[in-house]
Amino acid sequence: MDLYVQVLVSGLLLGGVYALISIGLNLIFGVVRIINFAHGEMVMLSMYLTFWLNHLYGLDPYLSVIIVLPVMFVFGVMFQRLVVQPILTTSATMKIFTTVGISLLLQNLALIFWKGDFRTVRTSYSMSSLEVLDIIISVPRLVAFGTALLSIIILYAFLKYTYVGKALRAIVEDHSVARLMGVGVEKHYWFAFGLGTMFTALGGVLLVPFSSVYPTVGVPFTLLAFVVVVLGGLGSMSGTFLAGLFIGCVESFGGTFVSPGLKEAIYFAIFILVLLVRPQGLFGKGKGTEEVGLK
Amino acid sequence: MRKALILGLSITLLLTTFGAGAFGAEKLELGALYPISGGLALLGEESWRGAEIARLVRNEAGGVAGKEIVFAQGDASTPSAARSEAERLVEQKKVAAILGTYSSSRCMAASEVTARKGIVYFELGAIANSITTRGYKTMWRTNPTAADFSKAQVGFITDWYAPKLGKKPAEMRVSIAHEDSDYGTSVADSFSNLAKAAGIQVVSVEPYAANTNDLSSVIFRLRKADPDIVVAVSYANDAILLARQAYELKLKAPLMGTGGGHSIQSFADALGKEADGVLNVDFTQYEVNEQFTPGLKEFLALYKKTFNEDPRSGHSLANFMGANVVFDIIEKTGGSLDPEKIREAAMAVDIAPGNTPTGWGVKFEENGQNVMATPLVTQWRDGKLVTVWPESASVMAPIIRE
Amino acid sequence: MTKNKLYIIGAFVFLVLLIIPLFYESTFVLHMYTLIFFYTALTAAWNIPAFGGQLSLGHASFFGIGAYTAAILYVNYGVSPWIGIVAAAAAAMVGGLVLSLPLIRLRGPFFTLASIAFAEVLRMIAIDWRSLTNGSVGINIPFKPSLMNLTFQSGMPFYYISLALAVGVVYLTYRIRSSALGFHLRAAASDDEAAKALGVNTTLTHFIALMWSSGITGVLGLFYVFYIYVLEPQTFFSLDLFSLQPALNGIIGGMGTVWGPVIGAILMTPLGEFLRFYLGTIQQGLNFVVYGLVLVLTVRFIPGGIVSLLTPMIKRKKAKKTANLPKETEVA
Amino acid sequence: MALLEVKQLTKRFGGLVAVNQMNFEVAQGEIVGLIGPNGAGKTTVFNLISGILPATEGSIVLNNCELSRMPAHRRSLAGIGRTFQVVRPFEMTVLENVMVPALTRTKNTAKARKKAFQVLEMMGLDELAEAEPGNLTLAQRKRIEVARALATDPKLLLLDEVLAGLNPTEVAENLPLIRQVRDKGVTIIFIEHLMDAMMSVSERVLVMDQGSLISSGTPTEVTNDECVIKAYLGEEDPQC
Repeated sequence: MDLYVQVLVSGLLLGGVYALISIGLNLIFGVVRIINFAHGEMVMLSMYLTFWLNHLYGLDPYLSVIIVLPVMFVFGVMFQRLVVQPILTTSATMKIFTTVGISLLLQNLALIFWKGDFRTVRTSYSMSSLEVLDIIISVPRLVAFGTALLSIIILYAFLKYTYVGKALRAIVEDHSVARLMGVGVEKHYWFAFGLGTMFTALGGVLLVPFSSVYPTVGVPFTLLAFVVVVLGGLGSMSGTFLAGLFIGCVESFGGTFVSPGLKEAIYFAIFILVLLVRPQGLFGKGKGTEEVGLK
Repeated sequence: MRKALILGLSITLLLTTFGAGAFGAEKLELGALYPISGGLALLGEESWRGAEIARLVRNEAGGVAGKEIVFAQGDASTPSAARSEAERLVEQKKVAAILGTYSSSRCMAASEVTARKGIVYFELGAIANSITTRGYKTMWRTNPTAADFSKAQVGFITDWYAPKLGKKPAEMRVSIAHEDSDYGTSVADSFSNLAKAAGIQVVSVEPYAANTNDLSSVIFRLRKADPDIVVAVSYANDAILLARQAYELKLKAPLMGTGGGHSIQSFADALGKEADGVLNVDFTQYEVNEQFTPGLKEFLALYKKTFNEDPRSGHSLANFMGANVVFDIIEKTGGSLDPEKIREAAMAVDIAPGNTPTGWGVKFEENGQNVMATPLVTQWRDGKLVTVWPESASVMAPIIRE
Repeated sequence: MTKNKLYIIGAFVFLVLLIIPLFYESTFVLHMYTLIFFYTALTAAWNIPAFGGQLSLGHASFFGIGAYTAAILYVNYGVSPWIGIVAAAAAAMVGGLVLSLPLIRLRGPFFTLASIAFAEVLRMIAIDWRSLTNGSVGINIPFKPSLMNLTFQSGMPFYYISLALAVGVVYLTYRIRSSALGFHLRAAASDDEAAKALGVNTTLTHFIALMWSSGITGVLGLFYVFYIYVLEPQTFFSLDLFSLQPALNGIIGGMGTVWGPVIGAILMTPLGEFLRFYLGTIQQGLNFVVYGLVLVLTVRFIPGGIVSLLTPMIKRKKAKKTANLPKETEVA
Repeated sequence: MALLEVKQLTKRFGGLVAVNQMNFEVAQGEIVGLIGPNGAGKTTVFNLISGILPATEGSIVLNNCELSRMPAHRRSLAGIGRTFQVVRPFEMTVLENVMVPALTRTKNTAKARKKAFQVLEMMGLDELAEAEPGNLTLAQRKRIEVARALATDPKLLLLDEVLAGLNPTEVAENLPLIRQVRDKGVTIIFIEHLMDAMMSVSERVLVMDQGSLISSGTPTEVTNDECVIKAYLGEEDPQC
């Protein structure tokens, strides 16, 4: 019995970070309608940034958000302006391949500048853990989970109560209706991109205390984030959060009780199955899906 | 536009055809095939550095059979790239032999090419057993095999660890956690077979994907299996992750690594003092009894001079040693790389253990395998990877951390 | 250029390709050509669903299924790879069938994502199911040269085999494109709803295209494994090598056209190889940086692929034909 | 015996009722106009009949054959042809555009090509066969749209504003085509905003407002119907 609870806790903690990284994708994908295959590289860049701030200036990873988040926001905006803007009117294929190219570019620039070494940041809390009723809870993972939860609540409030947030939500639901309602759809792209990148970067920062940094560290996150977004439902923040936790638990339970080597396979299979049976996602309302290719 | 395109296409095809010009040779050109891009780039390059130092030293001393050694470098970033690169090195660069490769799967693909062309292949670092069991007459390997690694691990467990716990080998419970590429799988298989043959209980085998960011499920499974020791076969990233999560999730059994992932400096950097006590079986590392490894000090100095930093793992040393063996063999054939002459010279080599920078002896079997090369058991102690077993090579006695 | 002239040029190029091995002993050159032909065939097969606008990034799944089926039959049961062709095609088509299930409901980007996930699932299964696939260690094709075993001492037979495959598959895609299937695929790509309203069963159309494509890709997997001798999951289900690469060739050459894949494969295959050994050895990763740039810039500035640089010529020619017609004025 | 029988046809999008309990019949050989103010649900009715959208409720019977559960392409095979309000030519030549539907009737490309040519000749487009639709005028593209629908050999043809956006000369040129098509034995329902054109061609007119059928009859009857006038003026009238 203890084992089940332990596996559950471990899965939930993992899922928190997944949710955070995926929320960023959901914003970008939902608003700009682009499949960004370089999403994992944004995680990678923010991790490197955190690492270097720590390595060169001794800045604590958690404190480094003051610098990493604004920098990555600007990076996201630049990415939108320079890379995404020019290809907005082209087909989905072209968008996919542009971002695949960018992903290849960023990974290998990282390799050139920072080499293939596995770099880690070691802090006093890196490997500390709490023990509650025989259940072990890793401190940095708990912090990551708590921060993820908190920032998702903040994002939720932002989307719900501010004008810009409402506009973003309208765009996610339906581009043409938003346009009819007088929302300048394209005007919000850069902001959505910046904001999405910032949340993704926060996920990256929170990973650093317990995960190595290397050029290809972001690769698994790209597909993972898409799985979470699709399961959670496009445009649904709470759905993405739940889906993130769900995938974390699938990974944890599948890895423990089926086979560690098959844990990704299990959630990919669930992903395909969900696309088949319920393309609007497990928790989604099915809005805006028509435009991006779901029937 | 259309004309330009047709022109462009023709030029591409022409380049493909004629770009492959021949290469003049007063030099001795050898192919140096390592993964220097892609996922294995780090240790691939580290391996190449060892061979490169051997080449520089040898050239300074007048080369091999009076010829200057030149490396034609190839990038075996993937197994199929290894195959392409082997073709290119042999056909375009006209190399008469290839050395390399660090990665077993790259070696397998590349040496299939050379075997069919009757070109000699020297493996200096990849450990998969199958490399020298295919029966190719042109395949030579200077470093120990996966089976040798397992032998060392089983030996350590039965001779030192079991008595320490006050158990008989048959009472020992061992788990294996391995990354699931060919490297981890074949090494784990080899260990599992040898351990069972020695009467040790293998209580669980846990394969996992090396590029994962969470190994808690592996730890949970290991906790459930409750072994006395966990043998891990890992690359760099997963070695760190496994050790970190084992500590975090309070896995009782000590870890014993197998090869590169656990001996690279970044492992100790990442774990800090929690790395203390982690065991590993690997090629010869730098904290070793110098009586056993003549020439190691000089190598370290050369390394520092050439690359302006300390070696990142023992891979460079193993390749340095191996390249020297190769150069000696070629010296004896008078610079010829004819497979028959190489065979004659190679089979004549007989060096007892404790006479090379890695401490390995050299004696080739019919299948091309050096049977006198043995990996050593090391342990992280205060941020240094010290050799602890066997006694002849050790600088400290092993400990078991509580 | 008239059609006849084109045929003559085509026949000439083909003849030159036929006799190249007679003058070139260098198997590296043969190897490069073999790779080019091979990728031409692979890209052309990938391109069949692309006629219908479906972008698959999971073709490695069919490739791997075909390769594994044939290799297991050959190594474990001694079935000649020539007979294995049927099994490889059939098994890959079953894979295509599974992937086509989501197709009933998915379009565009979601199909692409599903196809990637599908190939990844297969890769992990191939690693895990060791009793069948021998896991990551993989399967070696024993070196027993004979035509029946599809194993040869020299590189020349594979040069001709891959040339035949390239010509055959490209011809097949040409036939498909000008058949009812091709028309319906292009219609579906251009406007799915309008096509349906005109009686085109677009779901079935996409399905048939995927069947052709997966079957052919499976057969190519078979030939590739007998060419490279070693079969293991990381390579044969590789996203980079057999899912992205054919897609990349197709897009750079011109997706959904007959000649796009040919041009793409001829340009990109040597580029990848040359970049690797000229730049990759200077500085780790530099080759991929250039590759990524080529990709981004091509998509940005020649979105229709290199083939689209040709079509204005053809259009101008056709426009001349229609120029003497009275032009009606547009009011809308 | 009616060619098309529509009963209780209803379409709801969430809370919005786009088409509400429509009942009507169309006899073999009729030319029926479908009019109504913007947003009345006319195009939705076409989408429901042609199967582009599934109906929420109701039945659609063509020649004693129930269509409402069939996918769009089967309805086309059953004899329903349609055009789209916004012209949607495929990215291929005019001839190839018309070959697409012809190829759903035969797999033989030569036969399909011949058939497509015949239709193009009838529509006066044969000289533009090799042109790309993108380079043509709107009037020409609208004709391609009709030609494509005709190449399916429809029993019932649904024309959605084929005259909209054309100048008076073009309207005058295209108008006779509608009768000409009918004379080949094709029954026609068409949506049109140009009242004059509508009234001159149609034999019977159906009027929709806010998803419901509010009137039907000959052009003269309909134009004198108070409900229709009020609907166009936007007044609410509980009796209608």
